[in-house]
Parts: sequence; structure tokens; C-alpha cells
Amino acid sequence: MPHLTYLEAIRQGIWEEMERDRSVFLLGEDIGSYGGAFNVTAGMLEKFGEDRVIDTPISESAIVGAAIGAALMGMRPVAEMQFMDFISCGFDQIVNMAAKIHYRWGAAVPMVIRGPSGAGVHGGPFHSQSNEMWFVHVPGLKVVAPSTAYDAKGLIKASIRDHNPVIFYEHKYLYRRIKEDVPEQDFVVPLGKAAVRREGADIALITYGAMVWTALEAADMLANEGISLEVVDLRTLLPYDERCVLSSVRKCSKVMLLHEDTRIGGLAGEIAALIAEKAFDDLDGPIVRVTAPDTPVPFSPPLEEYYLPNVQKIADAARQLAAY
Amino acid sequence: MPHLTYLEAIRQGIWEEMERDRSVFLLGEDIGSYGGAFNVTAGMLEKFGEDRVIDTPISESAIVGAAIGAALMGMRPVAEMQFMDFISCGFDQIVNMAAKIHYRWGAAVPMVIRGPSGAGVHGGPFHSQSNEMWFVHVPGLKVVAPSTAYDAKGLIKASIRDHNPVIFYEHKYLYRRIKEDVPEQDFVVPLGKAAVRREGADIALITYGAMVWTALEAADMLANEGISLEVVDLRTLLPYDERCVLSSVRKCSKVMLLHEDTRIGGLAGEIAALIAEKAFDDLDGPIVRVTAPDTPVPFSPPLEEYYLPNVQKIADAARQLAAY
Amino acid sequence: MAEAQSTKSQNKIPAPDAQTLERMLYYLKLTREAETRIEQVLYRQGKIVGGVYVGRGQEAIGVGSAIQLLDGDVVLPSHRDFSSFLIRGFSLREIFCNWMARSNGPCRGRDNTLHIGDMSRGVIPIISHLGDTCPVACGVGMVLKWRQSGNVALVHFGEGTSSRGDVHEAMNMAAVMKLPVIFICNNNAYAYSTPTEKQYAIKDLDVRGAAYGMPGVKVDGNDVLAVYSTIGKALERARSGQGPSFVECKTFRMTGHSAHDSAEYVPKELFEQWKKKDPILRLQKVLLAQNVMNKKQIDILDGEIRKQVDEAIAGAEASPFPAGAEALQAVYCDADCWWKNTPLE
Amino acid sequence: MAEAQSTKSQNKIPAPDAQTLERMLYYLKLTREAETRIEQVLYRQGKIVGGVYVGRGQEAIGVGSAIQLLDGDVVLPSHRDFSSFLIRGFSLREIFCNWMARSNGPCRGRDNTLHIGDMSRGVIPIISHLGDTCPVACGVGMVLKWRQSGNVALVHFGEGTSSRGDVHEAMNMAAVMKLPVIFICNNNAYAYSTPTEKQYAIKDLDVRGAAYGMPGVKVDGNDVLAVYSTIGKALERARSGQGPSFVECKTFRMTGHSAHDSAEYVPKELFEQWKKKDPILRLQKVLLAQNVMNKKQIDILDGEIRKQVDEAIAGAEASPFPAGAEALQAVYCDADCWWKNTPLE
Ligand SMILES: Cc1ncc(C[n+]2csc(CCOP(=O)(O)OP(=O)(O)O)c2C)c(N)n1
Ligand SMILES: Cc1ncc(C[n+]2csc(CCOP(=O)(O)OP(=O)(O)O)c2C)c(N)n1
Ligand SMILES: [Mg+2]
Ligand SMILES: [Mg+2]
Repeated sequence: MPHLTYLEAIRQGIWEEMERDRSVFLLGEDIGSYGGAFNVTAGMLEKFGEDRVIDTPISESAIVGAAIGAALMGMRPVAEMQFMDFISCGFDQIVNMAAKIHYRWGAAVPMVIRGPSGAGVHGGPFHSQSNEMWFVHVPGLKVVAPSTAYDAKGLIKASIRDHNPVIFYEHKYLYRRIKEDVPEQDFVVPLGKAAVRREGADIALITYGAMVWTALEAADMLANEGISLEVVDLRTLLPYDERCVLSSVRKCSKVMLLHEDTRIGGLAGEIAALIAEKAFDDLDGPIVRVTAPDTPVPFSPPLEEYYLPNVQKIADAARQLAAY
Repeated sequence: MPHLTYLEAIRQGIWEEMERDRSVFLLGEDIGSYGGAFNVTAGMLEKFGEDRVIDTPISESAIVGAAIGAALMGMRPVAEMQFMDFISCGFDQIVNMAAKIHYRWGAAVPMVIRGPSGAGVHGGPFHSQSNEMWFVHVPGLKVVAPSTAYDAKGLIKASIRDHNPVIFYEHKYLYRRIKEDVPEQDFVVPLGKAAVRREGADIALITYGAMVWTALEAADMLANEGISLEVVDLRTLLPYDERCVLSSVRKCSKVMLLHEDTRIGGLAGEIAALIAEKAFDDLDGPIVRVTAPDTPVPFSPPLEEYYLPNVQKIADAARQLAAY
Repeated sequence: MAEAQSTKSQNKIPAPDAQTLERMLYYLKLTREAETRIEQVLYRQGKIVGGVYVGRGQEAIGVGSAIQLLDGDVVLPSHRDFSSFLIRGFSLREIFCNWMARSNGPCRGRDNTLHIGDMSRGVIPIISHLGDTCPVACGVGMVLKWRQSGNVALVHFGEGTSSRGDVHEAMNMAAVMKLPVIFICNNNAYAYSTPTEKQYAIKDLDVRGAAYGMPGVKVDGNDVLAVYSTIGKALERARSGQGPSFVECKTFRMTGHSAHDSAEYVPKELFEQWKKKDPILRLQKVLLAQNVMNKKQIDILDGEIRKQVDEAIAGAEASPFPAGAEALQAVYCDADCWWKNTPLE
Repeated sequence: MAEAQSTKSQNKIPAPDAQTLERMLYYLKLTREAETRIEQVLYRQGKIVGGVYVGRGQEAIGVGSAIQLLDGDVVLPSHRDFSSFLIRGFSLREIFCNWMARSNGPCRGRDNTLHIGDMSRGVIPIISHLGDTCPVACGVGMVLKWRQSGNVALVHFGEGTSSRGDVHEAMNMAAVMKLPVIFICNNNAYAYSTPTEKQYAIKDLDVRGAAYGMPGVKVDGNDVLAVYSTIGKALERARSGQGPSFVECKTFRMTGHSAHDSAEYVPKELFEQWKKKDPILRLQKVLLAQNVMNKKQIDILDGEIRKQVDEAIAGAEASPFPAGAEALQAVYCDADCWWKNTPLE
């Protein structure tokens, strides 16, 4: 099995879908001969031609709107945001046009909006955002955030095949840092299914994206202290895998929620509410959130380091909760 | 004391601030001689002149951006969205420009974006939205949602005087349906403070906006059945009043969260997480959410009625929780 | 593509034949009658709830353009463009059912007014957020261009909407990609209460075409024959692969912004002036002059139209409202699609 | 307002006096030297983290415009407009501290590159989201107009940015409200890897002015004297209450998009051609020809500038990084403002 980075896995997934289905095409800024700011679409123009790999003007709202129009015509557009931070410029088209068409008049809008998100690379407030919750709160959309190379390929393929608008968050910190064996043959990772990354007994640690790796590191460390963490990777944020979350909670009876996104209105709140409503009896302790503080993502390395959740913060919270 | 509608109270609050402070001015679509789609700014052009009551082209992003520029110059702009649904067209300016300037380089951006939101008037998917959570999740913004005429006046005045960008949600269903005595003299309702609308013993029902009235109705009904609800009106959604929420929870030891907004990623989740983390020991039952389902707001009266939370849904949930 | 080739050479658009003239008069009158009932009868009777926008006085724009569309073309009408729906094959009853929030309207009661779409009939509806359909039209145009079928996308919007960023991004993108998209601006002098001098600082919007590198023309939007030939030229360009056009149709909103707006802000004289330019009377005169129809035939037509509208309204009123629980259906499109599996009565 | 009155009559902008010429050469060279260190030394040494965008070859646009600004004017520079910050009074050290993420840079390490603002110096920085400063400039213009001080707002953006809806909404609003705002487009032939023919379908962008009802002019952006007089005319219009202007400055990006971009997509000849049009050499020739400066004085100036940059960098490197916990400060502006109460060393 070829050893692929997270980034290469996404490229391969898109590539395979474009070979498989002529209705799949790409649009975005600098994705053609340049191959995209992060090289995700490298080689695709040469392989699939100008009709299927379309460089656009700097017009995020038109990029999204055009993807919607093409999707209504039966195509499966994959639109790139050069950074997911800039999705705010196409926001209205996503939440009002794309998300509501099927509910309103029954037409399918199969499209994917993908791009790099997340912090850890000193990108500053406008190249580091985790803005997935804007879309998790919009019925009609699906939101995906892979943490492994295998999932990145399997989920981008499933997203392209889905009949609904999917917002696909690639974590830029993982692009070249994660490398694993990824099957060459065709496979998908179904949307809406979480994965238990590590079995544990004491605390269910529920997270997604790059934080999965931080969680696993913390779990290793805490294991030596006799605290057993079960690490759940949500993978799809909307619809999220209620069953998997609840079964881990019932198993461990204590819960921690972890994300890189800011706290107030973050996904941890939603999951906590689910648990406090549907698994209240199973809880042996407070539901603990470990998240970024409620500030913009600061630029300077010491500030960003302080801002991001890390193994230490997780461990401290876990020790307290375990002792509860 | 004059008897004012919710709408008149907002008008009076803006009016008084414009008289008090020459740096306050208004901009928006059709707000001048027409007085705004709902007449909130009626008479203001005549009173304050064209420099301070500015009709704009249909350009929400430029309306918000211009408000930011004026605020940076020391003014206190109050921008109207004809319907809060259209705030999505000015979204990027709000979340990336307005919300982050003070954190990034220290300049104050005192501005208010206000307009009618909410359902119940058969407005359909694009004139009925409750989209406050997009902004509650953005550090640097404040989000306000009054439920009474008194608060509407006191909170709009406090919002205009605040040094930060404030998103002010007026519930269109309440505009002319709520009428109460409102003092003429100058007063403000401080941002960040909730209000206990009804004292109770069994269940803390935490809500905001138009749902406060539905909650009170349900509380009346349930009182006859011997179930005592304490109704908490958040009033400010960001920053929300943690202290008030937690004290009601500790008092009642059971909690229901209610909002007109959809469920996944709604404010109820955030508040539930707060409670499950900080008042876990005080809880004698699951945290129950009563919200709209995760769909767009449907148009046809039977659909909209089914969609909206109501006294019946609250009562059913409360009975179950009381019996827990 | 054949279609495209054949038209490539032509420069002047042949005048509409007698049959087309009659059809245009029919759709003009049908639209006028239907919208008048909506605004002046059904709304006041409380049989239509929510906002009510009609296009009285502007009917020639939709009719003069949609009448020329071919199979495979796509139209994205504005909130005042009732006629495009009729010409694309929606029945009056379907449309009234939608206005009256019935379960067998095209939206099943989920959305209102003219937010009616059906890809099989080549109609993509607006959302309330003005201008949003312009970028969508670009995406449609991309697909039509690949198919080389000579098909086009037609998108309608008001002069007030032209101030929205989405319209700019879309017109620029369409020009860069040479998309077969025609941007039709119905300039009816007002955006809600806002007059054009508060909307833009130029005399005519047609100059916007040059800002993107596409033809920009203006036309008397109350003269259906002028609209027909102007749009016809743009269609010819688009069908033959020469790219997008921008057409400003000068017209006037003969109503308030919506049924609840008495439009005091509009000088009464303006209504008087524009009444004289009524597009229906103007076309009717032509047909009489050219003996395409005579007075008697027109009276018959008028009666026929009233009858059709009566029947359609009766049919809509007899239609059921949706069951509340349907609100939960079909937020997502999945294998067993509720829309397909729940046929309309 | 006096200023405005006095200039009202003038039609031709007086050529810059000797002192202004010298100042322009100084700022051109200082900008070039500082940015070259950032891109070719500090970035490669890993002393600057994150994205690095410079304006090599485009310095004349910022210098020729900012040099004419008065107290009370406001400039909203682009991400390649280093010189405006210098001319508005930011010290080299402040700027390097910001690039190097130090706690005593104007952003205290919270934001990067040229995202540096200070209302007391009349500078509002970009955010990365291109075009967003254009509407902000309109709001600044509204306030300046009320004050009747004859002050103006200057907003810079690239030709790629001109495709964003915000630029359209802002230019239209500025024209409708006759705001004293000058929209300066630095057309450097590329937007990241995207050439202009994929960005817009017109030859020159100056025609966009006419689409909004404001003057639209183009100028050789590598000729600081031409920029000076063209912007000067626009300034005169704005100061005298005649409203906004659009100026397209033709230039070329003599680097990759950012320090990590080798720009293989740019034909090598283009760099050669544009090297000949270097704005610094061109102005220097003029000064020598007019005997404003002689070779020796220029050598002294060059040495002086290297020294200033050396000192500023040393000063920045000696500056502390912020303490992590500062990340939590000042999300909101309240009574006791952290920014004011925490003076810079
Ligand atoms: C983005 C957005 N802003 C504001 C509104 C509210 N609104 C509805 S119609 C209208 C006026 C539209 O004017 P115009 O584009 O000229 O179309 P007309 O109604 O005149 O046909 C406004 C402001 C809206 N629907 N969408
Ligand atoms: C809204 C938005 N989309 C995309 C980007 C990514 N991006 C950064 S610079 C750039 C190119 C800008 O080109 P131009 O406006 O011509 O300015 P230049 O860099 O050439 O000076 C792009 C696409 C962005 N910063 N903002
Ligand atoms: Mg109009
Ligand atoms: Mg450029």
C-alpha cells in the first residue's frame, strides 16, 4: 500500500472521483497550472483539462454560487477556498442558496467546498480559523473534518458522491505531517460515522480534526498514570454520530470534549448537551470542555501556543476529572 | 409612564441616543423618508437630517463596512438590516473586520447592527430566520435579543453606548404585539445581565427573545398542575450571564433550555454545556432542550406552526422532567 | 449546437410572427390578470399570507425574453417576473397553490410567492437575498457551454439589486469565461422606496456592460417588441458562443413595493405618465393595426383569460394545506427522496 | 476646508518641489531596502514566520500618493504598500517588530505583516480578506465629508481584488454619496498565479470608473511623478467636494506572490522588461538630471538607508516576544483598556 500524506490522500481521492465520474469538476483560485496554494490540485489541469479544472477570479461568492448552478445542472463541483478563512466571503450563497434548495423545491445540490483550515502554523487571525460551527448550525449542509490520511481520502470521495452540499475542512497542520498507508483501490468512508481511535475505560475524550492526534498523545501519557482515555474522532460534524458518542459515554461514564475551535458556541457545547440530555444517568462527573479560548487566533508563536489546546491542558483536565 | 410597543420603545431608545450624542447616526435601506420597512426609524430623517439618517444602496457588505469605518473615526453608527436574514450578505465584514480590530490593533469599533428577526409571521425561509448563533460564536462581538419593550429601549441604548460591535436582534413578532409602560427618562439595561422573569422552584427554564412569552404562558399553565417553573430571560446572548443561569439551576436543580432557533449548534447547547460542567452536582435530571427542529423555517402556516416551539411542547417536556 | 451555427450569421432579429405576437399578448394579459387577483383580491381577502410582490407594468420584460427560450435553456426570474413561469410551463393552478401555501404547490408550502423551481422546466427561482441568482446563473452557463448545445441562461434582477456584490462577481466571471448568460436588469425606477439616484450615480446602467467586457444595451422595457429584438440579439450572441450580455430594461413599478406599501413616496404624475406606456395596450394596438387580431377576438381572449384565472384560483382554494409534520421532511437529499416518493394530488 | 477652497480652482497639479522629490526618493529606497531584507534575509533566516508579501517594483504607487496626504487624511494600504506606513509616521523599528511578532510591535504580536493600524496616524490596515477595506474607506469618507475638513481617504487594492463584490459595493456607494475616497488599484499583472486575462475581460480597469459615475484613469505606476500628478488631481477633486475617483496604476510584481512562491508561471522576459522600468532608478535619473541631488549625495543616502534598516532590525531582534497569557487580553474594548494601560517598552 502506498504511503501517502494527508494532502496526497485528498489529492488522490479527488483524482479518482474525477476519473470515475465526468460530472465531477473543480473550480477555485490558482488551482489550475499552479495546482492550488497548497498543491492539492497539482497535475489535475494537465490530466483533466481546462473545462474540469477552472481557475476563477477572486470571487468567493461567485465561486460558491457557480458551483450551486452547476450542481443544479447535474454536475458535482468541488470548489476550493484558498483558505477556509475566506469562506466568509461566500457565506450567504452557502447558507441561504445551497443549504435550502432541496428543502424548498426538491432539487439536489451535490457539491463540495473544501480547503485548508486550522492553526498551528503562525498564520495569524485570518489564515488559522476553525469556522466549522457556522455551517454545523445550518440544516441542509453536511460538514466533514478528517484527521487521518485514510479518512481524508475516504471522506473526500464520500463527500463528492453525496447528494448534498458538503463543507470539507482539511487541517493545514496535518497536510504534510501525517503519513500513512492508504489503499489504492476505491473505497469511501461514509459520512456521519465517527471512529473510536483508542479504546479506553475511564474517560471518553471526544474530538475531531488535528486535535485527534493531540488527544492520542495525551492518552498515551495518561495511560502511564493509570488513567484510561477512550478517544473518539467525530470525522463528520454534521450530521454527527450520536450513537457512537453515547456508547463511549455509557462505557466510560466520564466525558471530555476537545476542539481547536473557540469555546462559546463551539461543537463541544452541542455534544455536551446531547450527552446531558440522553446519557445523564450514565454520567459520573461533570462534562469537561477543553477548547481554544474565546479570542481571535493570535499570530505570534508564544500567543498561538498559549491559545491552542495541547497535551498538557488535556492531561490536567483529565486528571481532575478522573479524581472526581 | 407612556404605554409603548416593543417597536416604539426601540425607536424611542435610538431617538434619545441620537439627541444625546451627535456621534450616533443611522444607515440602511429605506430608513429615511420611508422610515424603514417596519417604521422603526420613522420621523428620524425629519428630526435629525440627511447626514445622520442615511439611505443606502442595496449593499449589506458596504453598509457594515461603512459603519466600521465611521466607528473607527469616532462615530457610533447604527446600521439597519431590513431583515436580519440579510445579515448573511454583510457577514464577512462583521466577523472578520468588525469583530477583530480591537484585538488586533487596539482601535474601538462602537457600532450596532440591528433589525427584525424571528418567525411566526409566515415570512418563509428568508424572512423568519434566527441566525444569532453565527455571531455568538465570534469573539469580539456582542449579541443582544430583548423580549420586553422596557428591555428593548434599555438595551438598544446600552448597545449604542457600548464600545464594541453589537448585533441587536429585534423579534418582529413582538414589534406590535408587546405593549407596556416604559419610562420616558434616560435609562439603560446593562449588556450581559439576564433577568428572572418568574420565580420558580422545580425547573429552571432558560430562554430569550419571543420565546420568553411562550415560556411564561407555559409556566402559568404548569403552575396549576403543581409544577413550578423559574423563567430566565438571557437578554444578552454574548456575553451571556453565567452567574444568573447557574444560580437558577442551583435553585431548581432541573433545567430546560428553550429557543426558537434550530437545535444543533443552537445556544441551548452552549448553556447546557456550561451547566453540565459547572453545576453538575446540582442537577437532579437531564438537561432538556426545547427548540425548533433542524430545518429551514417553512412558509405554510401549518408547517410553521409545527416547526415553532409552543406552550404544548414546553409543557410536555416539563411534565416529563418534573416526573423524572 | 446546430441552432447556434445557424443563427451565428444573422445580425437583425426577424420580427415575431403573428402566432408569436398572439402568444405574447396572451401571456401579457394572463400575467396581468393573475397578478391583479393576487394583489387586489386574494391578498386583501387574507387568502395569501406574507409578502406580495407583483410586476404590474413590467410584464413585457419577462414575456419578450422568455418567449424566445428553447428547450434546455434556463431562466432565473426575478421576484416580479411571473410571466417566465407561465411561459416555461407552470400551470396557473400550480402557481396559485404556491402563493396560497398549499401542499400541492411546487414548493409543497415550504417557500412562498414565486420561489418556484423545477430543473426539468429550466427554472431556478430566486431566494429573497437579492442578486444571489446571478452567480448561480454563471454555474448554469458553465455547464451549458460545455454541452455546446447553444443553450443559454437568462437571469433577471432589479436595478436596486445591481448594487449587490454578487451581481458584480457574476458579471465579471461570466465575461472572463465567456459564458452564455444574459443579465437582464428590470429598472423600474424604485428599489422599495429608494429612487435610482440613491442607488447609483450614473444615468443609465447599460454602461456596466463595458466595465466587464460584455455588450451593455438599454431598451424600452414597456415595449415588448423592443425587448424581443434586444434580447434576441443577446441570445444570438450567447447561443453562438460569443458570451454574455447585459440588458437594462427601462420600466416602472405600477404598484407599491409590496401589497402593503401604498408608495406615497412615488409622485402621482409618474404613475400617470407610465400608465400611457402600458405594455399590454401597446402590443394590443399593434396587433389590431396589423390585423393579427380584431377587437372581437381580443374581447374573447380577455374573457378566456378571466375564466382560466377563476378556475385556477378555485383549484388552488380547493387544494389542501400541508400536514404540519411534513416540515421535517427532505432537509437532505437521500436515496429515497421524499420529493419523488410523495406525488402531488 | 481652507485647503480645499484654495485647490478648488487649480487644474494642473504643480510638479513636486526639490524637497518633495528628495523625500520621495528616500521613501522609495527605504521601502525597497526594508522589504528586500524582509524577503531575502529575515524570512530565509527563519526570523519571520508566516506569509511574506512585499511590493518590490510597486513602491512608486504608495510613495507618489501618500507623500501628498495631509493631517486628518486616512490611508488604507494594500498588503504590498509598505511605504504608506513609513510616510504616515510608523518607524522602521515598529514595522520590523510587527513582522517579527514582537510584543512591542503595533499589533503586540496579535497580527502579522502590514496589518498595522493606528487612527492617530490615519492608517487603517487590511485584513487578509481582500477588498474588505473598500467599504471601510466609505465609512471613513462619510465622516470626513461631514467634517468638511477637505480630508480624504485613500484605499489601495490589487487588480485581482477588484473582482470582489465588496469593491463594487464600495465604489458604487462612494459615487452615490460623493464621498472623498480615492480607489487606487495597483495592477501588477498577477493575482497570486492568476494573470489578468483570467481576472477580467477588459483591457484596462480604468473603465470601471464610468460604471459608477466617477473619473477612472490609468497611470504608469512605475513613474512616481506620473502617480504624483494623477493622484494629485484625484485628491483635488475629493478635497473640494467633487467626490471619489478610481485610479489604475499599471505596475508589475517583481517577486513571487509571497516569499515561498518562485513564480515559475511568470515569463522570465516580463521580469527583464519591467526591471528597466524600475521606479527608483527612474526617479533617481530625474533628480540627477535636474541637479536636485548628485551621485555622491545619492551614495550617502543609500548608506544612510542601509544603516537605518540595520538599526531597526537590530532593535526589533532585541525586542521581546509577547507573554503567552497576553493572548486573552482585549478581545473587547472596555473602560480600562488593556491597549492603553499596557505601554510599549
Ligand atoms: C440582500 C437583500 N437586501 C435587502 C432586501 C430587502 N428588499 C427586498 S426587495 C428590495 C428592493 C429591490 O429593488 P430592485 O432590485 O430594484 O427590485 P424591484 O423590487 O424594484 O423589482 C429590498 C431592498 C433583500 N430582499 N435582499
Ligand atoms: C477574499 C480572499 N480570497 C483569496 C485570498 C488569497 N489571496 C491572497 S493574496 C491573493 C492575490 C491578490 O491579488 P491582487 O489583488 O492582484 O493583489 P496582489 O497580491 O497582486 O498585490 C489571493 C488570491 C484572500 N486573501 N482573500
Ligand atoms: Mg427596482
Ligand atoms: Mg495583482
